[in-house]
Amino acid sequence: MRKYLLKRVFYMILTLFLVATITFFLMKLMPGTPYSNQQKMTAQQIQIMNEQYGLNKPMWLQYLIYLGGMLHGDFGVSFQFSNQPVSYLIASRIGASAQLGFQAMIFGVVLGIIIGAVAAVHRNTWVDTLCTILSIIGKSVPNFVLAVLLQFYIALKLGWFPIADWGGFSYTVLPTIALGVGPLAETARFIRTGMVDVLNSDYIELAKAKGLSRYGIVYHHALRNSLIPLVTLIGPYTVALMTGSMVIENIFSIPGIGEQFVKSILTNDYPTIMGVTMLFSAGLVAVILITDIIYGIIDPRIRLSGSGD
Amino acid sequence: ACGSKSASSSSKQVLNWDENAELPTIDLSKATDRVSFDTLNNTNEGLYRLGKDSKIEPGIATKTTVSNNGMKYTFTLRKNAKWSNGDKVTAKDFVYSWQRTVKPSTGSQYAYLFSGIQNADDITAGKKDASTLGVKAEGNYKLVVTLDKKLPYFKLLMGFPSFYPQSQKAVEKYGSKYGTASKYMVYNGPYELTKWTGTNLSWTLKKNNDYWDKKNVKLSAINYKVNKSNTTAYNLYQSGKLDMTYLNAEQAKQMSNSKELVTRRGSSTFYLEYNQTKKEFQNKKIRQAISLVIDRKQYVNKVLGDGSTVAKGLVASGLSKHNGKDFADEAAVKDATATDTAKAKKLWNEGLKELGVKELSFSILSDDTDAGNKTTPFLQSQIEESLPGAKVSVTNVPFKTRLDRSEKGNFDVVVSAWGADFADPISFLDLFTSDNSYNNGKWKNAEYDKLIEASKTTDAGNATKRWNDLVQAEKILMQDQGISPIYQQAQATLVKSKVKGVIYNSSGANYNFKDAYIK
Amino acid sequence: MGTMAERILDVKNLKIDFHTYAGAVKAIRDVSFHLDKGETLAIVGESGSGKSVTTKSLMGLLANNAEVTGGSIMFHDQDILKKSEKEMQNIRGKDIAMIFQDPMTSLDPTMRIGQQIAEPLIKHKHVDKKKAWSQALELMKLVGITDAEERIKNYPHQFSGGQRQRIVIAIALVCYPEILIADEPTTALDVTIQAQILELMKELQEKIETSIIFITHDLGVVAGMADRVAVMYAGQIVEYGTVDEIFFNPQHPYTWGLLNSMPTLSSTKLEAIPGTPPDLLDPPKGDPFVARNPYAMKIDAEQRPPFFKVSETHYAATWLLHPDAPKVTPPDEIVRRRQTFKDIMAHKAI
Amino acid sequence: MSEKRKKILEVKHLKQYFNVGKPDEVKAVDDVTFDVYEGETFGLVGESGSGKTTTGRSIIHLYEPTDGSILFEGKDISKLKTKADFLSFRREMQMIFQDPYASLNPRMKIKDIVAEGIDIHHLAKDDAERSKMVEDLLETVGLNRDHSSRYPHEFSGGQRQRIGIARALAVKPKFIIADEPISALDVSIQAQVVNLLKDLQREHGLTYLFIAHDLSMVKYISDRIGVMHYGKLLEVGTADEVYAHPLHDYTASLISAVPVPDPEYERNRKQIPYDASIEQDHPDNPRKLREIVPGHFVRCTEDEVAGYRKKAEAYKQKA
Amino acid sequence: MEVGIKQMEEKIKLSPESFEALPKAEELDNEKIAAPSLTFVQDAWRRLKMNKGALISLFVIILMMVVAFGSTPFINHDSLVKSAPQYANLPAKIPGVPINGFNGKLKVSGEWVDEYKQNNVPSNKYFVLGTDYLGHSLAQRIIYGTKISLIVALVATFFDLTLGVAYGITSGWRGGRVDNIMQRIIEVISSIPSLVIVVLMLVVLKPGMTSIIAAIAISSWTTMARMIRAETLQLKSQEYVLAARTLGETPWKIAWKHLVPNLSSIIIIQTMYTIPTAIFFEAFLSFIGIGISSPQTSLGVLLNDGQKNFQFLPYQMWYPAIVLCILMIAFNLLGDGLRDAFDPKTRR
Ligand SMILES: Nc1ncnc2c1ncn2[C@@H]1O[C@H](COP(=O)(O)OP(=O)(O)OP(=O)(O)O)[C@@H](O)[C@H]1O
Ligand SMILES: Nc1ncnc2c1ncn2[C@@H]1O[C@H](COP(=O)(O)OP(=O)(O)OP(=O)(O)O)[C@@H](O)[C@H]1O
Ligand SMILES: [Mg+2]
Ligand SMILES: [Mg+2]
Repeated sequence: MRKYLLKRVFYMILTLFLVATITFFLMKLMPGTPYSNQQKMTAQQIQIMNEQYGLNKPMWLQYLIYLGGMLHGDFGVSFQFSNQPVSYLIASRIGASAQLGFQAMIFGVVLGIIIGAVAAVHRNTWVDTLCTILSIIGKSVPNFVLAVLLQFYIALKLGWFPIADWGGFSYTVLPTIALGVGPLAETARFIRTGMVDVLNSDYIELAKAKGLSRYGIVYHHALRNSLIPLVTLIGPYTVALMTGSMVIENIFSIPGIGEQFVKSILTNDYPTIMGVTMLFSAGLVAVILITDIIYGIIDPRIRLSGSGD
Repeated sequence: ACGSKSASSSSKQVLNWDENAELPTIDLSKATDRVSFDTLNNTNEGLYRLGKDSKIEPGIATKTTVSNNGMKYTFTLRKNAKWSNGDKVTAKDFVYSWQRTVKPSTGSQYAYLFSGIQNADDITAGKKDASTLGVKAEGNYKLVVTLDKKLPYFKLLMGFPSFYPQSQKAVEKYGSKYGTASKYMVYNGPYELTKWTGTNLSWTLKKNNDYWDKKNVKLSAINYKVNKSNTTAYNLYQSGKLDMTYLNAEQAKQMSNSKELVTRRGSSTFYLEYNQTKKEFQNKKIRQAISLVIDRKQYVNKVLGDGSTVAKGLVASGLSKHNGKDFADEAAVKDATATDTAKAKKLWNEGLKELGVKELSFSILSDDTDAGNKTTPFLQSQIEESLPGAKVSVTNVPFKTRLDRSEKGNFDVVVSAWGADFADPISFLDLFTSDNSYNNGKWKNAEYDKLIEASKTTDAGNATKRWNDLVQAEKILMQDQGISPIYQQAQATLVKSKVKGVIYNSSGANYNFKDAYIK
Repeated sequence: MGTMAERILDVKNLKIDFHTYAGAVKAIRDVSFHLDKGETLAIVGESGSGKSVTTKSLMGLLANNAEVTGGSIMFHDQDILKKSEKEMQNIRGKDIAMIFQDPMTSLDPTMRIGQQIAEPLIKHKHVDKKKAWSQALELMKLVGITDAEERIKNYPHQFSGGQRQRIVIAIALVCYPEILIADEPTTALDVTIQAQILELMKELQEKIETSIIFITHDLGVVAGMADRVAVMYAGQIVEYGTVDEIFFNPQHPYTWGLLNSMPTLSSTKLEAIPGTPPDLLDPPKGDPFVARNPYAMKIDAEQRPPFFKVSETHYAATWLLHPDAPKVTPPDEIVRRRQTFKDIMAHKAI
Repeated sequence: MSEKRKKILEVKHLKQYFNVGKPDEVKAVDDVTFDVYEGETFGLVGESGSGKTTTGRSIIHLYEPTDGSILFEGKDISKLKTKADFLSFRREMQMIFQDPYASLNPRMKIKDIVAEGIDIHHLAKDDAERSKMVEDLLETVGLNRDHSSRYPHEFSGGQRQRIGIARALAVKPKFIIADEPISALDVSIQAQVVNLLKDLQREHGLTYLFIAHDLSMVKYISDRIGVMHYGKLLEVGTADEVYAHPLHDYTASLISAVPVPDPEYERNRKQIPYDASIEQDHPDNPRKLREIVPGHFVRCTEDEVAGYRKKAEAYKQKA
Repeated sequence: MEVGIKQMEEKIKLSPESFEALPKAEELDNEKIAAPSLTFVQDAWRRLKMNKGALISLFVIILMMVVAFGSTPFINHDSLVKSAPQYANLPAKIPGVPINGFNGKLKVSGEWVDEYKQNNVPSNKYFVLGTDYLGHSLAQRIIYGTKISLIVALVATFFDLTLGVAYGITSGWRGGRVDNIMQRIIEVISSIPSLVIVVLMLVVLKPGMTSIIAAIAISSWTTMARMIRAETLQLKSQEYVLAARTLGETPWKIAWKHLVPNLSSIIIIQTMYTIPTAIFFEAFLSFIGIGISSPQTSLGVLLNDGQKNFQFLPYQMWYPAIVLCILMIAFNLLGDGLRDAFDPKTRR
């Protein structure tokens, strides 16, 4: 198990290294400079500034310096916010995104499990159809459209929740819903399919033969067995939530990292783009590793047999 | 008791203000953007404040004397001006601040504004030391500025944040953190910045109780909130969470009858630059034809609809007046921004013939902003519809990419914009001298260059002559369609009617809240 | 039979259809049998003959698309077919328990086996968890799991196939049911393991005094396990009787075929039953075995044969037993077996 | 007597390990040696996981053996180099698989499944000949011609197994490895397949390696039998000899476990338990197959030979 | 014992000829298969036909494809370029439909106002789904946008089918070290947020269609490759594959004849999920402002334009949103239907 972990961590680092390398050199291909008013600056000024940003060094050296800095959590200085280290920028913005993403994940997964389980238990009835339709609609409405609608109808017209901004819990409700509906729909469908399979399996038949009630069967046997594979979806969900947060944060004026990422792209803020890319990649790789480990922990079949390739 | 509610609400002098971009810095040497300058304009103060219509109002300076040749200014400073850390604001703070800005190592992108102050250009170019800058403190409360050449608009500049004082103590204390968060800065203006972490989306301007004129400052706080989506901002405004909101064009169009609609006419002009290193755009007829085909009126009214107006020429209307006449009106040239499809077609065909081609395809480059995304398709449709043989493709790229491509000459036609830094036509006209770095299209006209030069040298002391030089220059530019102005930008906003006394200037820093209050 | 044993199960004229896209699959067509206390009834028949469906109907565990179109299942004096789902839950696992075919898939992979064994106790006997586990432990020992104390906390994948089947048996027996249904409990196992499991079942049956319905298609296993045997073919029982009667004095050509196709210690030639069973979507109107029956007569294709009595305990549904039918000589192997039968009967008589 | 017959297959010290060098290394086949003579059926029995399938697959070169050699008609198959050599080996030796549901590609028509070998080895001149060959093969295995345009899922297990046999026969092999071809079938169908295999052997002079875990069926079809356990071959001899006079305890245990369709016999059957721990290997006194009586081998140490001889003697006395 | 068993032996009287042996000719054919032969695809189609939702979805998708691609001669660069600002922002008007929302009226500060009259639009001029800020017919734009979305989807599918399938099969079939390296490559690619890939594409290529497609191409196939690999690993040890190997079949032929057909259900199902993902991604990119550039448009661009004025001109967001949702729902439902129809697990 330890050997397996070490191997995985090694691969993880290798992956991140490759991601860093690829993005670094591609970034360097992008046009533009950090300066928005370059034409009014003197050659002297630009030279001094380039020196300060380390932009005058040969590319490979810049690359090595970047990698070195990265190891210390130093991603350079943002071009957009003068003198603001990217690491600080990320640190100050990640909280809201993480909270939002986490809440959306919980909301989507929990509700999705319930809906999916209900649909599976009542499969081929109108309940199932209703749940399926709901989840397909949930999957089919882009979250930015949903966000606009929620904001307009629920917040502005009905006044149930704040329209935008970031404060207490009530501020997080609508963005959480908008962001979580995708995972919700996905989870519901996943659980339904998985649970229908499980409900057709031999051990459920045996559980029925024991005389367990329907609730007992679903709760003690079917649910757990259909939940375990859900762990593998956490990785893809993380990606979805990262991407989703970019527009949701924008629409709800939330000081998050996704919103900042879009802004960085639109303003050629390379250090920030790089930093956030690395953050996203690291997060993603870590989530995948963690889910693999969790999977091993919660699934007794994998728990003892250890690794596997 | 029954009146308490209205009393408390009227006594609550708090303004909730919409903002559509982050505050990147409050280091005035490094600031480059509107939000930073706006904030600095209210949290700090220079020699003057710019009041309504850019009228000069007293700031730190209580008295100004100008030498006869207009090359030396002596300012007497008030003694009751304090920094928010308790220190007094002295002439040394100005000297320090200005030197810091022009020093190349600071990398100030607005150092060029100091051009004209003695040695400024040489210092930024690294040829001279910052200490040689023509600004000296004579004691704590006397500031002497020496110019290289006459700057008729010099006093206006003094109202711009780049010329504000900075506390050397603070700069040195905070080091690289200076200006990166509200606590890493000292303030001497009507308000103090709080709750700004450097990267967050909201901050508050709190009344500065150390301000020398605090009795005239009525607001206790201004809460800023960044909303990047206009829709969101509008919803917040509707629900009373904001007292002002920026409107996008569509919203502006829809709200055109609202009493709360306030259109802030800016001093930015949007214009087409033609890449005159390319043969086809050296052809004046081609340029004229393109210009003539654009229905600017329809564009500003129907497409933009946010109160933007058809540009009369390069220099924005209302920017500068001489003898009661607006520069834009004076310099207006017939047909420069008119629409005449028939004539355009004729010119176009002639142009094509001169070039010896039947078709002309080119691309129009612009920003990928809201306005940019609307401008290019419109131009594309107008040109392709009316000019036979024209094939237009459009490219919308991020702002900085557009700047980069413009500067490198990597375009056919680019939609450029320029906003005046100060309320003088030269702020615009300087751009198109042959060697100006902002002359992306590389349009060259010797006479134009000569007139601009004269306005800065021989005629600098004579307001009328200078005025005429500049009018003449713009007419040359327009007649040759070296560039084709399209529209003068306006910013439509909704402002709650209870908000009074907000001063908006189209050039320089936009908002001045010193006198604002809530009724 | 002399002393009438207590009859605990009586299935009469059971008919079950499955509704599928292609039409109604008539899986069980008029099946009747009974089960006495303490006896083992084996149901044999090839794949698809309806063995599992029959037993599932006893548990009330038929698939959703199943429809019972007739008959009754009397458990003591109550008709199982008329019970509600709730009532059935109280019978399942307590009065009637079941062992499934595949030990590899019939245990919940994510639950400790102790819990899986304890579940029926907690449900039916309302004992607390601790007590249930200690009883589970006893049962594990009873079914021959070594180191039961440690292994009770293990998960199914940590056991071999044979051990798992022992656990499944433990689960079935934990409430000491009156009827144990074993649906091919050893088909997925090796011969050696199979022998152990069968041995275990026989032992336990004596200890617990349960009746067993044993389903298999392996006549060898039947020979070792059953008191009585019912032979199923295409949704019907075609012959039933005591184990000796079926093995040594079979009457139905299908039973002949089955016995003939098994290698015995001495057999030198196997006689295969040609062809495949009929499609139950559209079962033949006469004897379903007609197409594969080398002794087929015209009447077989037209009319379903009734049960003809061979002895008090032995009945067979074949027209060959009709008094008017021509006498046929069964295959050599059967003739040989009948010879043995005579010896046995003679022996018994003495 | 057997010496005179031609050896078609010689397996020498075959070792087949999986996951070599990893913690989960499996010695699926561990030093197995036996010969198969032309025209005979060699039965391989043993419980699940004893390495029967692996042995079969190594012989047909689906795996690269870890050690040892396999000689087919005198040629070492792991030394086959050229493509042509390999293809011709593929024509001579074929395999029938255990699972009638997994061994036919569900997306192919029966005619294409059966003709796969014909296509690979270009045995048919044209389409017409190909169809004719397929139809003949189907008839050979007792199926209808018009089955050729159907799909596997339309067939029952026994029919599918016969299709698998037809596929193997298509290339006219000399040697067929039948890996538990009847285990998954109904008793009544098993006989169909077994009889078919026997008939084919007679008609085409085939040699079989017949793998099963059911000794009674193996005994019925095989001339000689090898008994495997934990990757090792424990006993080899003629079918009657092994079945009637098992020398190794494991074989005896295996035989005693087979249920017999005879209630009289069953009532008296006692299963003989077997304890594998006595098989522990000693490095200085290694176990290997040793001939106890002519043609009957048992895996044992040098010292144990005498004991086994005595046992064999005892059987003879009884008879 | 007597009870329940029909004991009729004494009663039955039968004619003697009944007991004649059944003639051989009349003997039923033992091995005959009665059911009509259904190929795999036919069987799947039969299942699909029973799924109403999927069938309707299929119809909707075909209809949308026909309309979107059939519109090419009518809606192209020239017609998209033409603007008519005088008709900007008109609501939907369908002559003869007096329902608010379809009669050219728009709710302005709580009252329905006839925008066509207000803007002096000639009475014979109408737009069935209204117009956008440049006076483009929204219907036309939506059709074109749908086409772009579908093209993006088709391209993503193409890469899924070629790169994804080939990569997955190779990785799974070769196994061992090759597999390990190939899996690492996939890991790296999927660890870079696709947005970054797009941004980079915008640099390397020109902004617009090409870079979006390239970005989707680069990032979309990995899921397919993963699934195909996992399935190939299983299929590899299937007995029919082993049988092909023992017959001497080459790996290429095995891949083509045995693997691909048996992967087909996974391929089809995964494709059905790739398509909506790609459509979504394009919409998302256009929404945040780095997508398709004019005069081309896409559903994402239209949505982005529409949401800006949602308070005033709700139809500008609703119509593209509805079309996008219908498209997504249709693909999702069809995907579900195909999965049920093709998935061997649900068979039988
Ligand atoms: N849910 C169902 N839907 C349709 N047909 C079914 C269903 N369950 C069983 N059948 C059909 O009922 C018949 C009897 O099936 P059953 O499972 O009882 O056979 P069996 O004798 O147990 O066979 P095996 O030995 O393979 O277990 C078969 O033809 C089968 O196809
Ligand atoms: N590809 C493989 N990788 C790892 N281990 C394997 C592999 N194939 C077989 N084994 C292991 O090798 C041993 C022998 O397996 P094999 O399939 O040869 O047994 P068998 O005698 O055919 O059993 P059965 O009767 O169940 O078919 C088993 O323990 C099995 O788990
Ligand atoms: Mg069954
Ligand atoms: Mg095997």
